[in-house]
Amino acid sequence: MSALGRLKSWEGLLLALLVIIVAVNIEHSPYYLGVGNIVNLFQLSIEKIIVALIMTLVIINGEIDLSVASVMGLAACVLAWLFEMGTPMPLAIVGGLLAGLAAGLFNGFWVAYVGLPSLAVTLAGLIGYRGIARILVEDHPIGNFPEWFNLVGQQPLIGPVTVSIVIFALLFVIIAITLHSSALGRLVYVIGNNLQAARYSGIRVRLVKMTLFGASGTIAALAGILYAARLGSVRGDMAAGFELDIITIVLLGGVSIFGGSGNLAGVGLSILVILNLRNGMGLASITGNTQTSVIGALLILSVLVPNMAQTISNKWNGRET
Amino acid sequence: MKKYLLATAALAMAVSINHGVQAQAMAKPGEALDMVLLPKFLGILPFDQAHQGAQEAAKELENPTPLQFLGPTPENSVAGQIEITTNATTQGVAAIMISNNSGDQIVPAAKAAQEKGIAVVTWDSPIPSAEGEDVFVAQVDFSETGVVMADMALSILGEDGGKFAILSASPDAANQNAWNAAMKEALKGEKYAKLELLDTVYGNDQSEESYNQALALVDKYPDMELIMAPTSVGIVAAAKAMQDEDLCDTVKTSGLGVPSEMLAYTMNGCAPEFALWSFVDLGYLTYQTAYAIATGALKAEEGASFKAGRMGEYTITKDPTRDAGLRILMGPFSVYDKDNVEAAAK
Amino acid sequence: MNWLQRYVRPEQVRELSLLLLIIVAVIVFGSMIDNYYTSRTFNRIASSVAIITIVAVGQTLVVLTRNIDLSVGSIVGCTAYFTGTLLAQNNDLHPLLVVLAAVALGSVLGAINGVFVAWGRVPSIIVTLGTLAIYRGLLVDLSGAKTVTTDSLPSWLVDLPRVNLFAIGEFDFRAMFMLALMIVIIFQVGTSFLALGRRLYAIGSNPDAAKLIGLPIKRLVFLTFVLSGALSGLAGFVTLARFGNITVEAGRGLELEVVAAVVVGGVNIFGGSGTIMGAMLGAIMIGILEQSLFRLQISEFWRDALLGLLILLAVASDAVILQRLRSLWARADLKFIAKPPDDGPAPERRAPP
Amino acid sequence: MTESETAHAAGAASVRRAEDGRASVPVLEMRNIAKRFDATQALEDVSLTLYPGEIHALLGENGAGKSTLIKIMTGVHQPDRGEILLAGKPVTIRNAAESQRLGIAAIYQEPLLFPDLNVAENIFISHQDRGQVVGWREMFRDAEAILAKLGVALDVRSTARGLTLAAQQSVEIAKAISLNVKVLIMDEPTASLSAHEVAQLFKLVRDLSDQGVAILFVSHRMEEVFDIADKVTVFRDGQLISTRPRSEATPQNSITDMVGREMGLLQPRPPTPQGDLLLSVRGLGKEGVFEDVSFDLHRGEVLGFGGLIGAGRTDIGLALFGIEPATAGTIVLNGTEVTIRSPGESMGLGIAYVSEDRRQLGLSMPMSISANITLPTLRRYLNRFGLIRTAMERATAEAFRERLSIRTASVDLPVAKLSGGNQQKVMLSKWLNTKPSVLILDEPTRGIDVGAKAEVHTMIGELAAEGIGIILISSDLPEVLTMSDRLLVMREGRQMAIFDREDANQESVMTAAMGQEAASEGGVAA
Repeated sequence: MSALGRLKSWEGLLLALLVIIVAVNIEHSPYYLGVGNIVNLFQLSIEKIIVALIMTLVIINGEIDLSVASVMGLAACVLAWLFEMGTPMPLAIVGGLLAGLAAGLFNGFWVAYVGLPSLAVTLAGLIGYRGIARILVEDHPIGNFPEWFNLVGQQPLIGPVTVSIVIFALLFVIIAITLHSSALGRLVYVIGNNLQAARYSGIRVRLVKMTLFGASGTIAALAGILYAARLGSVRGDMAAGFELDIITIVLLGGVSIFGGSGNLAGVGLSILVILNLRNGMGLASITGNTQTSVIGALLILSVLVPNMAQTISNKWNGRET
Repeated sequence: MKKYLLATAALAMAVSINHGVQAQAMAKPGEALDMVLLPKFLGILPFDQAHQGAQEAAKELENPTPLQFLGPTPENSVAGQIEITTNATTQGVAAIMISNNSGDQIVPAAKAAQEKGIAVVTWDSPIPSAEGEDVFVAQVDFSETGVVMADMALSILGEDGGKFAILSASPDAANQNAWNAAMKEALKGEKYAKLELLDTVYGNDQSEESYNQALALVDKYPDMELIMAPTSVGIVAAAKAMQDEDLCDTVKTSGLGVPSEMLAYTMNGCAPEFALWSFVDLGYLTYQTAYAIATGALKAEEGASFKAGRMGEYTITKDPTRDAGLRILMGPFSVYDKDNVEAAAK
Repeated sequence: MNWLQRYVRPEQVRELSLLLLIIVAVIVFGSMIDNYYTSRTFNRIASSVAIITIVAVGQTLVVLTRNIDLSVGSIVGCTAYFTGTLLAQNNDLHPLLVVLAAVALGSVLGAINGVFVAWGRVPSIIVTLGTLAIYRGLLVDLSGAKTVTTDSLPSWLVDLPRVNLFAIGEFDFRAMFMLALMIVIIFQVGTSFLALGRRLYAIGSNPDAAKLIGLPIKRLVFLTFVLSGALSGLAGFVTLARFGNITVEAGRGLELEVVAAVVVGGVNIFGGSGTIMGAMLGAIMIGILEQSLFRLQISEFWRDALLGLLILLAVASDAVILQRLRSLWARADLKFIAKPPDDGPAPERRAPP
Repeated sequence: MTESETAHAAGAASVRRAEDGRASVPVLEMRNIAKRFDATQALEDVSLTLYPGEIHALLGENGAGKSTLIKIMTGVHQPDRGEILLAGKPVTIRNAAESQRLGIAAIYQEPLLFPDLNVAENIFISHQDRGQVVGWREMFRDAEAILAKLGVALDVRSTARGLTLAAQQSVEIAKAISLNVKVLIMDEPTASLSAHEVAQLFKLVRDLSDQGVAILFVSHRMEEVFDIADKVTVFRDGQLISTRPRSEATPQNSITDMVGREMGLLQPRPPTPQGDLLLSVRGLGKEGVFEDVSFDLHRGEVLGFGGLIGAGRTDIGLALFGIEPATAGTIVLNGTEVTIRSPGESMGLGIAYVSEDRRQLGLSMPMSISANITLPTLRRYLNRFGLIRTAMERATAEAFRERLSIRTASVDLPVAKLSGGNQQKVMLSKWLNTKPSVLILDEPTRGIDVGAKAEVHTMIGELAAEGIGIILISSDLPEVLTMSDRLLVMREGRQMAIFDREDANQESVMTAAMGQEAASEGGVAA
């Protein structure tokens, strides 16, 4: 089967899954199709899915960024800390974004210029950035942000659609175009599937990696700030543990953990599958570990079932596997 | 169903007004109310006990709709609580009972629930700003917690006093922080002049980390004589660490713990005294309160009182431990030692 | 030096640079913390790394074959809990049986991972990310939120962490630390001297070639997952003994610590290189950093930030030291050269310019 | 275990038989083998017989079916039809391990080593009979013994990572020898070996054949085939075209059989008039790798780099291209002194480097032909929003497809689908598209078939005629001799000599490359 065919079938599978989940949800809950619920469905995980978009690029590039959730927390805490010190909110937002950019570039430096594995670097970042967030807010939550800031996170902007959802949609389009039509996107793939060939083609691999980690930090910071706006208050443990959910979304989207393959359509579908599944389970009062178990099982089955199907069809056709 | 609910609520309210505010509110049993009990997370004993208590109350109140006990996973506690609250709001339940782990971050979701006419009752840990919350069912008085902990420290260390440290859960737990603050406040009193608080460390409610933190305290402060852990995970880990290092004679453990978990350490002297309230009762009272509010039998305002089944009469008061907010105070503390821990552990 | 270089390869002294770093760390912390050079510090670190080390050994085996096992924390939780429950109900079970039960349960959970990875051809990160959630979910559901309590356990188990096998002066060698050390030695020997162990390296090093020469890749990958599960099961038993009280939360988040230990220990996350010894040193390095930071007179809130930075510096300086070692070796290395006909020994490498 | 013992015993028996009378019993017989992959009939009714002690050469263009046949013999693929007889008995070979047990071993063009294992382990990795415990001392001793037999000095304790291709190949051969095989398949074993190493290898191959081992030898180097083979079989389009004894086979009739048409042998490239001085390198060096390299390159000139593999020729290319920048010396390009620190800078100066390793360093295999071709020049294909103009990209790719006759159904296909020769052409296209003034070609014809090789050679001539200065690094001595205007010979990181065309011949070059009294004529360019 060609790489292209396999990709297509992957997205086909996700689409089929999505249809099934939506159908079950409609059948099962009268609240599911409500406009409010559909908005909530996105809104409740909006920060994770924003970060999943940029994580897609990072993983296709053959790296990983485990520090995103900590960067989200860091950006929110920097913002809150600046705000508490009397900085005007817009400046505090800029401060948060810059903190994210700095954290991302710091990761990028060690990966691109020192040549350390990104898993190790961002694992350290996962611990360290959370620590910096902790230093800033210690044990007291910071809230009482200006009303407009909270509204950004909580109020609809266009019809029932919130600012965060609009930002997500915009980012989706921008990143899709970047990945699939721009020079940067091309380089992301090339480096992901053969870093040496990229180097030998005169591509500035380090620059690309720095760009991606910088973008990853900045977008994580943006997500962290949106999270702060949605919750109206900031604590040191903001977004802790989100990294696993984010990576799960990307992997379910058909992006290879070894880099070089995957696309944003798959990740988009994976986002819809996971959000609808979670929402459906939530409405059916399935929560906590059962919910995560079901998503875990889905993750395994979504790869296992096509594999098995192929094995069986190969046996059927009498070909060796 | 919502219309039906509202009508019922209106009717009930009318009835209560007719009977006069002074009359003790008494919720009418048998209403079909969809109620959600939301712990910090699933899988640990205290919340399960609260669930038992709530079930008991549900049975007494003959609510035909089964109680939903929904909780997030610990690593996803904040986002999970918000998600569950939002979904419950979508479903239009009658009441949500939250052991809040999300600080003020849950406010937008809780407010949205209130706007849909859902009764939001917090228990165990309140919403600090009290926004989006009808009333907080307080297990004990938070300033009293400080006093109780100070008293236990004094009783263990003796009249000569001594040095001790706090092993807390996470820096983000609102109730823990309130208790620690209350204890520091209490320590200012004359009576406790000889007690010296050395440090506050956090074990993040994880056994491994709490255990290591307890040992690190011992190494860092050789003259420390007591570890005060106002968390059920921390206190057990600290007691086990002292036992494993044969330090029980020199460093005692105390704080808030579950009797069945603490039995061994209290009996062997590692943790001679600790305190707790009944989580079963807390769950029971919370359910009674939420049911009364959802049916309209109780109005969430200062001075309102009602009869909470087997636990008797309670009155809503201003919460003195927060700037705003109302509470129902359950109390009291049970302090456990060698003499009563065995019975309580059963 | 030449002789040394002939018999000791840079890949084998990979651990040397880490050891060097550990010594530096100990010296630095020793100058900052009073009473640091005591048996107590040693005992603390030794017992705090026992659990991580045991799990890290299994993780190393898995990582060597170019896989990863993220479900270890959940396996530790499951085995600690279920073994605890079993023991609470049958207090007079023979200790050996208890250990066996823990190892067996761990193996079964590991085997499930292994089947999906080896025969289901599902990438290990996906399988174990899934089972990380599934095993934990099963534990929460099956346990009904009950807790295993210390007083329900037999005293031999509760006292196990205190058991000293022997002591040199004040340095205690406790049963659990020795158990971890024994596991490390067994698997270190196994991976260096058994054909089976070397084949794990072969698989991770070049999977295509491994397939071509007919190595039983599937069976070996399966085996590593079973071993990882079994060792996690053993670690679950140690967890039970150490903490006594086991909630369904036991072992949560352990996977990240273990992966950190393995990575700091120089095991290549893309398979093929690294040693069990290295993983242990990685665990010790992190243990030293954590324990020492606890004792520093710094704010509680600074700890994580410092820990993150120190881990990063450890990995970075390790990479730099290793590179130095490599170039040192390369300089004196015999350069490959076709032997000229009847010309005596291979020509000496030219003198450096 | 017992199974393999019996296999060895049987092997020994057949060897003895073979010594009695050579042509008596065929050791391996393939009868009417057919294999189809989807739409391609890879093999059609192929029958091939191997006798003990014979060296049987297999010729054919890439895609002719040689590899498929080899994969069937080694159990990687199963035939759709036909049967395999081993010492007269029909066998099924289900996997590689089984084929090894039956006494069949293969050495591939791309060595399949385990980079993290040491040399000795790599040699003995597939030995099932060495027991479960690794006896390191004895393994090192045995490995050293085998390598000594091969005449190769190699530290058996060092890991395979970082070994040169030639060294890796030696390890592969040692591995096969250690298995006591009856049939040894060598799929282009000489592709990455220099002339001297090839001679060593051939001596060894003859030794093996004297011991009764049947050798199936695949090579694109015609002169080697006729140097060593007893029998020559030619494949074309999945069919066996001819099998001739050495006495009847000639390079000419073999090539005719291969391509299905008459085709000339390698002809010296007509000298082109030299243009202006383009590149002048003086005292170039990189610490610990090579030193004091000086040469001039003119427009329209082909400067060959000869020498043994590992002599530092590729390293000079890498230094000029900025991958591993030089640490000493000067580079003067078009009269201006330049420093080159990165590939980007080098490309900006009009230098292009076509790597020796297509798979690892040259191409992005899963990406399309057009994406690979435009990779270094992507900037040219962007519109004002920074997006790639795919139509323009495709047009470029189509132009190169035409010009270099890249055989593919579409330029949108991934390069992984192309044959080696066509991949090489994509590599060339990619770098020609940068419009270089200096083109460094590192082993441009390694592992590609005769037809494609000739095309590449023609291409080199054309490019030189266009005024590009070409540095041709090649271990294929006839190639470098016929293609170059001048020839620079390296040995162990040092420049030994620069020969003018008329002074360069096999002996003079090899003498310089071996470091035995550097030829006096020629001399180093000032």
